[in-house]
Parts: sequence; C-alpha cells; structure tokens
Amino acid sequence: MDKDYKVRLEIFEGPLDLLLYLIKKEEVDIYDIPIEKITKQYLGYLEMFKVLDLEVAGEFLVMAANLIYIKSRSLLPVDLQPPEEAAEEDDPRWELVRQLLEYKKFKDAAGHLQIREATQENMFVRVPETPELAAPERPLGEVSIFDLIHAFQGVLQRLDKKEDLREIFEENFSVSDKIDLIMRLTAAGVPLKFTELFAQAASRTEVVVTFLALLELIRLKQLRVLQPETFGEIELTRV
Amino acid sequence: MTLKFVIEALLFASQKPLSPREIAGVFKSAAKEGEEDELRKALAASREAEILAALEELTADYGQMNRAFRLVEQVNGWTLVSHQDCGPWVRQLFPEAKPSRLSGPALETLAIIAYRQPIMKADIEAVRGVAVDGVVQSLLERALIRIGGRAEVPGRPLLYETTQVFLEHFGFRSLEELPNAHELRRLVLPTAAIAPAEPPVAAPLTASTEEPVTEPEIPTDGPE
Amino acid sequence: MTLKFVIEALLFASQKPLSPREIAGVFKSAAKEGEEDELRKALAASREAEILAALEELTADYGQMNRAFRLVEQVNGWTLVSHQDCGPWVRQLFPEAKPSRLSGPALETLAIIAYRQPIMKADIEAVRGVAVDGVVQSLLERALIRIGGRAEVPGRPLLYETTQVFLEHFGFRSLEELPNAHELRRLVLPTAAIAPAEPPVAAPLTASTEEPVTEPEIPTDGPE
Repeated sequence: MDKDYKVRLEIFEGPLDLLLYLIKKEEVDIYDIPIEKITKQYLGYLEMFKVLDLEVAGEFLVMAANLIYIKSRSLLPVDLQPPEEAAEEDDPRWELVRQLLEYKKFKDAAGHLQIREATQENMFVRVPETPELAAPERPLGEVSIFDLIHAFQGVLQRLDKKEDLREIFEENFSVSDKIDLIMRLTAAGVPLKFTELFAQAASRTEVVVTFLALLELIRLKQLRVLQPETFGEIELTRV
Repeated sequence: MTLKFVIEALLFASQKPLSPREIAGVFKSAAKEGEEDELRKALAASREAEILAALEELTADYGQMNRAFRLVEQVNGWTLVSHQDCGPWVRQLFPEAKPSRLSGPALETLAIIAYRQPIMKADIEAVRGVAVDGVVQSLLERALIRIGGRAEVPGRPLLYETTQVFLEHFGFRSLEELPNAHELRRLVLPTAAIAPAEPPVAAPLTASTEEPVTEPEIPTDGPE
Repeated sequence: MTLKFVIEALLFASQKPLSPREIAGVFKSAAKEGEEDELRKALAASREAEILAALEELTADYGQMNRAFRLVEQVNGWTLVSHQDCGPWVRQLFPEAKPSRLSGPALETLAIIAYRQPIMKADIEAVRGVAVDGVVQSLLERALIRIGGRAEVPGRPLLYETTQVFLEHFGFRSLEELPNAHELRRLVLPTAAIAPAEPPVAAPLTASTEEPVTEPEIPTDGPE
C-alpha cells in the first residue's frame, strides 16, 4: 500500500459497528459479552488498522479505553466494585450492551431503507408527454373540415357508381347558383340532411360545385353544420 | 421476464414515442452495462422485427383488455395514449393546452394544404376565396406547415407543405392516412389564374353574399 | 364508461401524481364544461371515498394482470410506475439520471433522524458513536433532512427532521410507513450528556407534519 496515502476507514462505520461485527463473528450473546475476549479482538483490529496505515477515527480509541475500563472493573472482586442502586445495573457491561442494542436496531432500520432505496431506484414514474388534446377539440356535435370532406367523398363514391366517372364540363352550374339553392332549402329552419343535398346532383361536377358552395356558406357563417351522433348523418341549418 | 414485458415497461416510462430501433438500442446499452447477465444478453439479440411483433401484440392485448389506454404507432414511434372517450376529463389536467385550438379558417387552410401540397398561397386563396396570409403565418408558426420550395411560375411563389408536427397533431402516420387522400387529391379545385392547368370547374363566386370574394387575378405575386 | 375507466385514463395521461381530491376536481370541472352531459354529471357526483376505492381496485387489477407497471400511492398522490424488474432497461432511457445511492453512514444517520425526529446532532452521535457533521451536512444538501427548529436546552442546538424528499426517495407515503415505526420511536435512546430530564421540545421553524415524539428519557451518559 502506498505509504503516502491514508485510507479513510469505511469498512466499519464506527466503533459500535466493529463491536457488533465481533459479537456476530464470535457468535457470543450480546447480553453476556465475554468482555476480555472481545476487548482483545477489538484491540487486535486497531493494531491491524495501524499496520495497514489506515486512518482511525478518534472514536475507535475512545471505545478501546472504555472497553479496557469495563474489563478492569469486571476483574475486581465483587466487594471492591463501586456500589450501584439497582442490582441489574451492577454489571459494568450494561451501558455498553444497551448502546449496542440501540445502535443495532437503527443499523437494521438503515438496512431496510437501503433495500427500499434499491427498489425505488428501479421503478420509474410515468411522466408522459403533454397529450395532443388541442387539435381535434371542437364544440360538441360540430364537425371539422375533415368530416365534411369525408362526407363529401362518400357522395362522390356513390355518384361514381351511377355515372362512370365522366366529367361534364359543359354543364352550367355555378357556385352562386348552388348557394342560392342551399339558402332556399334551409330557409324554413328545418335541418337539411347532407345526403339529401346531394341526392339530386346528376354529375360529379355538380357535386363538386355544390360542395364548394357549402364550404363558402359555412365560411360566411350562414350555415351551421351539425353531426348529432358520432359517425351519424350530417345536418345543415341556417344560423 | 419476456421481451414483451420489458418493452411494456419501456413504453410506460418513456417520455416520448419509441421506435423498434430505439428499443433495440436500449437493449444493447443495457447489455453493455451488465455483460454477464443472461437476460440482458438475450434481449440485446432481439431483432427489430421481433420488437415490432411484440409491439403489435401489446396493441392487441390492450384492445382486448378494454382498458382506458391504447398503444398507437405515430410518425416517430410507438406511444401509449389515454382512450379518446376520456378526453373531456383528461383535458382538465392540461388547462393551459386549451387555447391552442385551431380556428375554423386555419383548419380549412390546413386541409387544403394537406390534400394539395405542395401548394402556393394563390391557389389556397383561389379555393378559400379570401386572403390567407394571416392564417398561413400562424400555421407556419405552429410548425404545422413549412415552406417546401418555389413554384415554377412567374414570380416563383413559395410552396407550402405539411410537416411532421401536422401528422403528430392529427395522429396520422403518413399523408396516406388522410381521409380519402387518393380521391381528394385528384379533385379539380379552383386554382389561381396563373396556373397553367385546366380551366377551373367552379364558376366565379359572384353570389349575393355581403362579403366580397376576391377572385384571383392574373399573375399574383407570391408571398415575399 | 365507468369511474374506474376514466380514472385509469387520468392516471395514464397525468404528468404528476393524482390525489382522490384532484380527481374529484377534474370531474367537477369537466361537468362545468358540459352541463348537459349525463356521464359528466354522474362522475362529478363521485365522492372521494369512491375514487379511493377505484384507485385501490386498479392497484389490485394491475398486480393480478402481471403487467410491467404498477399503481402506487406516493406522498403526494397516486402514480403509475414501471415494474422494478425492468429497471436495468428503463434506466437506459434516462442516461443523464445517475443513481444516487446513499452511503452506509448516511443511511444510518437518516434512519435515526427518521425515527426520532426532531433530533439534535448530539443525540444522533450518541446512537452512532461517531461524529456526524459531514453526514448531516450532505443530507441537508440533498434536502433529505432539514432544520426543524432548536432544542430548548443550553446552547439551543439545531433540531433535524426528514423532508418530503426523504419520503419520495424511499417511496413512503408517510412516516407511519417506516418499518417498525411503533417500536423504534419508543426506544429509550442513549442521549447526549447535555440532555435535560425533559425530552427536547421542538421549537419548529416550520410546521412539523409529525407529532413530536414524547417519551420520558432517563438522562444517560453517552460515549465520550
């Protein structure tokens, strides 16, 4: 190991951690710690840290002193030990045991936290993109240009069956004629069904012109287009 | 744990649509991270066709389960979306999204561009019968359309076309998915007079409506 | 369409956890938007207890379906998460987010604070048997703990308590969910020598969400 480099001791979190480790390793009863044996081992570890040139926190040395003190006290004949109020607390090890037990509980709790942390780390919260809600939104029952085109296309297809795809340019329909017609048909305030409007159309051209007239009236806000049911019949009413 | 299971988790946690290629990339980088892991190795060997098959299986699964979400393929990958029937409630979670509704004229203009792209402004105006500068500008700002080139007519006016944002906005994968795209693209619509095409089908809009409809005239200047 | 179905869609689309109260709010504002709609009206009448029951049903559903996602309740509401087993792959989607695991000393210190809050540094040190200045500082920097007031003892040392970030980091809904909370909170702790006969009384700087732990403690000598 590099002599110039002092390794901060991370193997044991502190003297209590080292003591717990020794108690576990030696399989001794935490309530009846063989203090002489454990003290010897503890000091052995400190020695080893020194040999390895590890930096040892001051708390390790404080605990070493504490252990030696407890050991010396427990070696005294009973009648020379300082008197204590409670018989249970006669044992000089008691304070250390209590401290170890408390520490162990929190060390275990830290272990639980660590498991939870690992679990959480693998769970990813769903954070979706902002959904595209804005576009298709329109007042209930009203239809978009796409719906209109869609409907229009249905008319054309039906027409194609009758008409053999001939384009008759010489026919004399104008958009303004059709605007007049639609205004007349809707004058009574009765909704005009989309399919009815195109029912009389004789040619593809007439359908196209009628449709353009319809678009124009919608644009001029003369007509309202409603679709009472989704995918249902489209109806036209005067505004 | 199966390919499908892991793909589900990915779709779930991803903040953007995922393509089979991106999913394959995820498998590869996870395998690089843990080379000894058998499952990581196995998944990294998945071909894109297998990933695609798993995505299609998941789509079918969700459909059958009758759940409030769907797996859909969009232009830039696969993504989970909430069921459209729940829109009225889901929308409440995004109050700020409300004002971005497209206006009627904007939608009309967009429809014309979508079906007739690339198209110059004069031709849009010939169909709609009104000036569309403002509307085209706002569609450009929303990146729903873009300038796709210039028409080879006098003045070389700009041509407009729809963008990927347009496709995403309406949930189309391609322009082929536009309703009746094929038929409607062939439809003869009025064009600006400069167009060397067939005579327009529709007669001039000179009807008895209050708003004067400007009939496009001889060589109009394209947008500057 | 049922309550559960709409709640599922909401969880699915939401960008943050949702509480039953927030869901009830969504139902109410959707009903305001479309007053004539029967379903909107019906959902707006849902009580929070019904919404909670639906959330619990969904949690059970997903568990049974063995899918790669789960519904969990977090400190600030219910949210969908991807299955933990898929973590190694899902993580690839977020290359910038590096896992930030806490060190052993940090976890120990945090455990002591979590169970015994509000607690002063000397009392943490009494349990751990080592100085904790550096660790406490780094926990403060990560916002896992905060200063919750000062103890009414000589020197008026600072008291520490855990934060919402702590709960989120470990996926707890509340401090009640800490394992063995009952037992550990009532432990007689070794306390620092300066501790008076009375337990430290928190003088909160900010309102503490937890009741202060009150139990008689015998002043004992901590390790010096």
